[in-house]
Amino acid sequence: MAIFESLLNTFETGSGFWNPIVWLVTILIIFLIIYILRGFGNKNYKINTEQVKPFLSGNPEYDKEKMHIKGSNIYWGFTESLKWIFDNLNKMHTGNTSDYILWFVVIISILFLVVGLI
Amino acid sequence: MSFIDFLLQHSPALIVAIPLLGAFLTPLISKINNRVRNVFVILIILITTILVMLLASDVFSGNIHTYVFGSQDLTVPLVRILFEVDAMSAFMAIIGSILLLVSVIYSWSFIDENSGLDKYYTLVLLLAAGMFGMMLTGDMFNFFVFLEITSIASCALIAFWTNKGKAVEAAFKYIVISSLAALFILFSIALLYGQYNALNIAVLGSVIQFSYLDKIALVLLIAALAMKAGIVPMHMWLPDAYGRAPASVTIILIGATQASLYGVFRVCFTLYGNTINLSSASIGWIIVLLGLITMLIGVAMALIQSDFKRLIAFSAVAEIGFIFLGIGTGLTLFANNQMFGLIGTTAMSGGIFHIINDSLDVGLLFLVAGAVYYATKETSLDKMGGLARHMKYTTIFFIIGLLAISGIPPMNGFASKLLIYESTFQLNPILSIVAILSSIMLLAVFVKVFHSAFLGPALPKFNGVKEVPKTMLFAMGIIASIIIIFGLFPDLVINNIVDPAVNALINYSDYIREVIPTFTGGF
Amino acid sequence: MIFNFPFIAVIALIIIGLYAMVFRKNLIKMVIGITIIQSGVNLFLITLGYREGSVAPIFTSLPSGTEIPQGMAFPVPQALTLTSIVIGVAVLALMLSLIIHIYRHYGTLDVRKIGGEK
Amino acid sequence: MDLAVVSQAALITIIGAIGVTIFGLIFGLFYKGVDRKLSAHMQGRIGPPLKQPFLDVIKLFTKENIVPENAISWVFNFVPLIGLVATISIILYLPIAGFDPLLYNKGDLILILYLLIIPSLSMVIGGFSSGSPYATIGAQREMATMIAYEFPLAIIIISIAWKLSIDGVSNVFSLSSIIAAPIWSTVGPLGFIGFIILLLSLIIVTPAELSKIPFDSPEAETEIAGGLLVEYSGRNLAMFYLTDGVKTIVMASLIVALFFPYNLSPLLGLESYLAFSVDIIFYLIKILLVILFSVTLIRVAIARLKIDQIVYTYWVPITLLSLVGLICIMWDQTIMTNFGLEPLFKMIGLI
Repeated sequence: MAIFESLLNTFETGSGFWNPIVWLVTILIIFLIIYILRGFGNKNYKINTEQVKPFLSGNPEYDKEKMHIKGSNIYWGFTESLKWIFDNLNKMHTGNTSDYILWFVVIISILFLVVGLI
Repeated sequence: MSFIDFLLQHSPALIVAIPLLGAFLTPLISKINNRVRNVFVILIILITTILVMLLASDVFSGNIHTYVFGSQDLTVPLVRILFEVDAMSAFMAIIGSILLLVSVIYSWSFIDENSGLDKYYTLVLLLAAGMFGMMLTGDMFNFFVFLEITSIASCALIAFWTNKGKAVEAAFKYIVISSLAALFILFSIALLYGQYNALNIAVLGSVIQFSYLDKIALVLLIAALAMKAGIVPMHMWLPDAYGRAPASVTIILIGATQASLYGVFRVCFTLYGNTINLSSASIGWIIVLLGLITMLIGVAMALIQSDFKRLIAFSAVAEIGFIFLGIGTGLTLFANNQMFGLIGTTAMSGGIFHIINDSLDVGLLFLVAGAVYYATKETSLDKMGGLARHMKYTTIFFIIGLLAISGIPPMNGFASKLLIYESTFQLNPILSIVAILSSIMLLAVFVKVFHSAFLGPALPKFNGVKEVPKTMLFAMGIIASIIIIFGLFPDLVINNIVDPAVNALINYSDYIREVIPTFTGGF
Repeated sequence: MIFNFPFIAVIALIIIGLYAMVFRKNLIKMVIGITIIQSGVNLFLITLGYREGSVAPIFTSLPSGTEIPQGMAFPVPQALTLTSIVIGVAVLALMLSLIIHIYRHYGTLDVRKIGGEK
Repeated sequence: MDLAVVSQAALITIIGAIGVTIFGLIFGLFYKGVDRKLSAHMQGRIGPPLKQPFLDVIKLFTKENIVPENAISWVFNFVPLIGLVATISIILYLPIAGFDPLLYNKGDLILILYLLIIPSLSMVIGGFSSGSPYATIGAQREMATMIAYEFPLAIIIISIAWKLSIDGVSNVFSLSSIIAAPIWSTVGPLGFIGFIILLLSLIIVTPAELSKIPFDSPEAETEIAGGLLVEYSGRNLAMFYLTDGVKTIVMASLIVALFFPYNLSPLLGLESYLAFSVDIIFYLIKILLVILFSVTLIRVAIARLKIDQIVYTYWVPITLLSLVGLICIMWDQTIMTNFGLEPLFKMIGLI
């Protein structure tokens, strides 16, 4: 029993709580209710008809390769509005070994400054 | 004395010696048969893992183990090497052993079609020996030697696919950075040795003065070890190396990186423990700030990557930022007893808990990336798509990794991040805000991967793709189940594994007193 | 003053090595830079163990009349240096072999041209 | 901890979970109806009847549940459920109608912050998994919006917790301590301004959290035809529809709990059942007001922003605004407690 009790313990951080087991139990109950509710819905559709084609506002469907939006194009809006940050970051990552060492020297000098040696 | 006690007594030596011996036996064994060799390597790592667990369970109950190589007469100085295992070392060794075990199981199929596998396994075992040595040793010079062993073995493993130019290039960058860092570490060891005529961490810790030369040594040690741990802006070797190594090697490299991280904390808390009141505020804030920029830049760079493994590598950098933030907060408040009791210990247990969570989450994701590479021979996210149709189990493991790394409840990442958020905000609210933001951006990073690799229409070129072999799924399953267990029972993990490690870091005087019983500093 | 010369040499060697690693664009020259730093660190270790007017700490072939611990140079740094040299040779061999591979793949040894990974 | 206590706690949890589900679904749809009615009146239309959202759900349940051929069917069908379930589970951690949260010592504000991500995340993954370019564009916009508004949201939550921790409240992230020690009670004038600014930012964050105009570019009917929901139909779409309703209540309750945790019954001196009913009605009115200001008014008044404008809005003006709020609160502590109001006025030169 003692082991079971310790499994149910709430995880306390000193400013908050988190009890995964209780959350899991409630999630399961709610899931069950919603699942039953969802079961009342209509579950049929017509396979292999026009229905299952993607909706493209009436445009023809291209081949699958072109229909898949590639990884580099994701988050366009985000990278666009913070372009200056990402441009500078790209400039920082040169892939040049000398620069890697230069950064190391820079950090050492900053640390020297902070610790009060220079 | 029973056999278990005998094993326990000699385990610090055996944990390093067994992989080392195994490494040199592997080329011989592989003359027999490939299958026998694989079984042999898995067996070696399994025995080591069992020994680590045995040692750790004893260390967590409050004992510090020392193991003396050389003269047992402690009055004669400098004619011995000491292994000293406290809870922090044992904690790190557990992480290392889990990663190694998973890696060798995964390698069985993953690396199978390559040639030169006897050398591969030899290097893996050498890397294991070096890694465990770094974690268990109590001697500064010994630490340097094991660091170099780890670097050399990792470098050779990163360049394992020598037919790819980028892998060789990444290995070259890695070895240049590592040897430079190691030389600076050696230089600072020499600085300490010249002043105190000692190499043992505990002995040095008992007499250290924080003089001018000590400050130089501290700065060089922290900078060099932070570079080995991949702290921004000295992280740039890490995505190259992680991204180009085979996935089964990358997961061990995580362990090697964590060993350097362990070095940073050992230096800050134990080696300079006696002068921690002088150093804690400045060094602590440096570590916190480095952690912050590590998180932000790591995650921002991850967002714009298009190579699967490189992307995960950048998020691994970001995760290390969380660890630095947590432990740096603890270090900053170390001199302030009241605040430290209130939030410092929480922040530190968050940081230390995150070490194990980070290595599991990132490790799982790297294994998934390796599985995708194994099945499709693609690493660029721009060329993938629709793989969830063909690789259902891999997709599920990826989802677990995605949720865990971005700290969505109820995965393990959430528990440690909760500890970090709910303690660092009292030092300064900005710290928690940046941490929450980076965590959300990590989610965005991996949702992008989820879409571009696994979701989307069925691409004709991947029609023949099949699920990866069972050993690889098994290896991923081990990590995934540990992630879920840690996520569901965070309280148990904190009480039984993390808190002893935190206390070992805080009570540095215990570590010193184990070697010098007359030491009276500390609390 | 004369006894500080080795330490000045150590600092000079390390800075020359770092300079070579940051500003030389040839990979071999960068590796030479590492070797120079390594020599500096080794020199530092050896200097630490030297006592004025002492002899090499070879126990069986000491000149007659040597005071046993005080007349010898301190042996531990020499052991450390030996280890460090051995490791250095291994690292050097590894780096040079990697450079051979890099040259095969890229046809150049210019550090700016082998990078390129953003 | 004996068996009786455990079973009692389990019973409370189970009944609570069921009750919360019913409450969330019904009131979520009800407030959706109210919102539609109000916005129609603001635009000079009559608008649909209040029960329209219920009819919509019933209609969706009778429609065919199409799974497109490009979709990964198990992900496609599973995520709407997860989104709804996670959203409903948040209500368990929120103070409803002035009562302590049902699981008051089992979860905290950061948990709510993370659980609020799950419905958006499920919509994003649902959109991605449907394999349509429109849905993909919508989903990636939703994710970008999420990163954008999470920055000010984190500032708001951490500021409140920081203020409470300075006041010496224990368990500052727990919602029961937050409603027990309302933030307005201990602030000075500068802190008051700070909290007003934070409240303002939270009200601007809410429409994005709920993907409402002007921050609904993920769905943008006129441009990408419903965005991440374009391939969804039938009962799966109904799940998302319900999620939206429940999430509105959750966000409104969160704002109420953080900024207006007051009850009417202590003021009127009421007791027992009368007090409960007054509190419940007062709570429903508070929610209505929050929805009116943060959802209805904003969505009627402002046109849709582009996605890069959304990100810019949240990361630059709103974040700076919330940071100003945070700085006000922090200065409130140092300046007001160390110097008081009078020296401050002297310092400025008023006296």
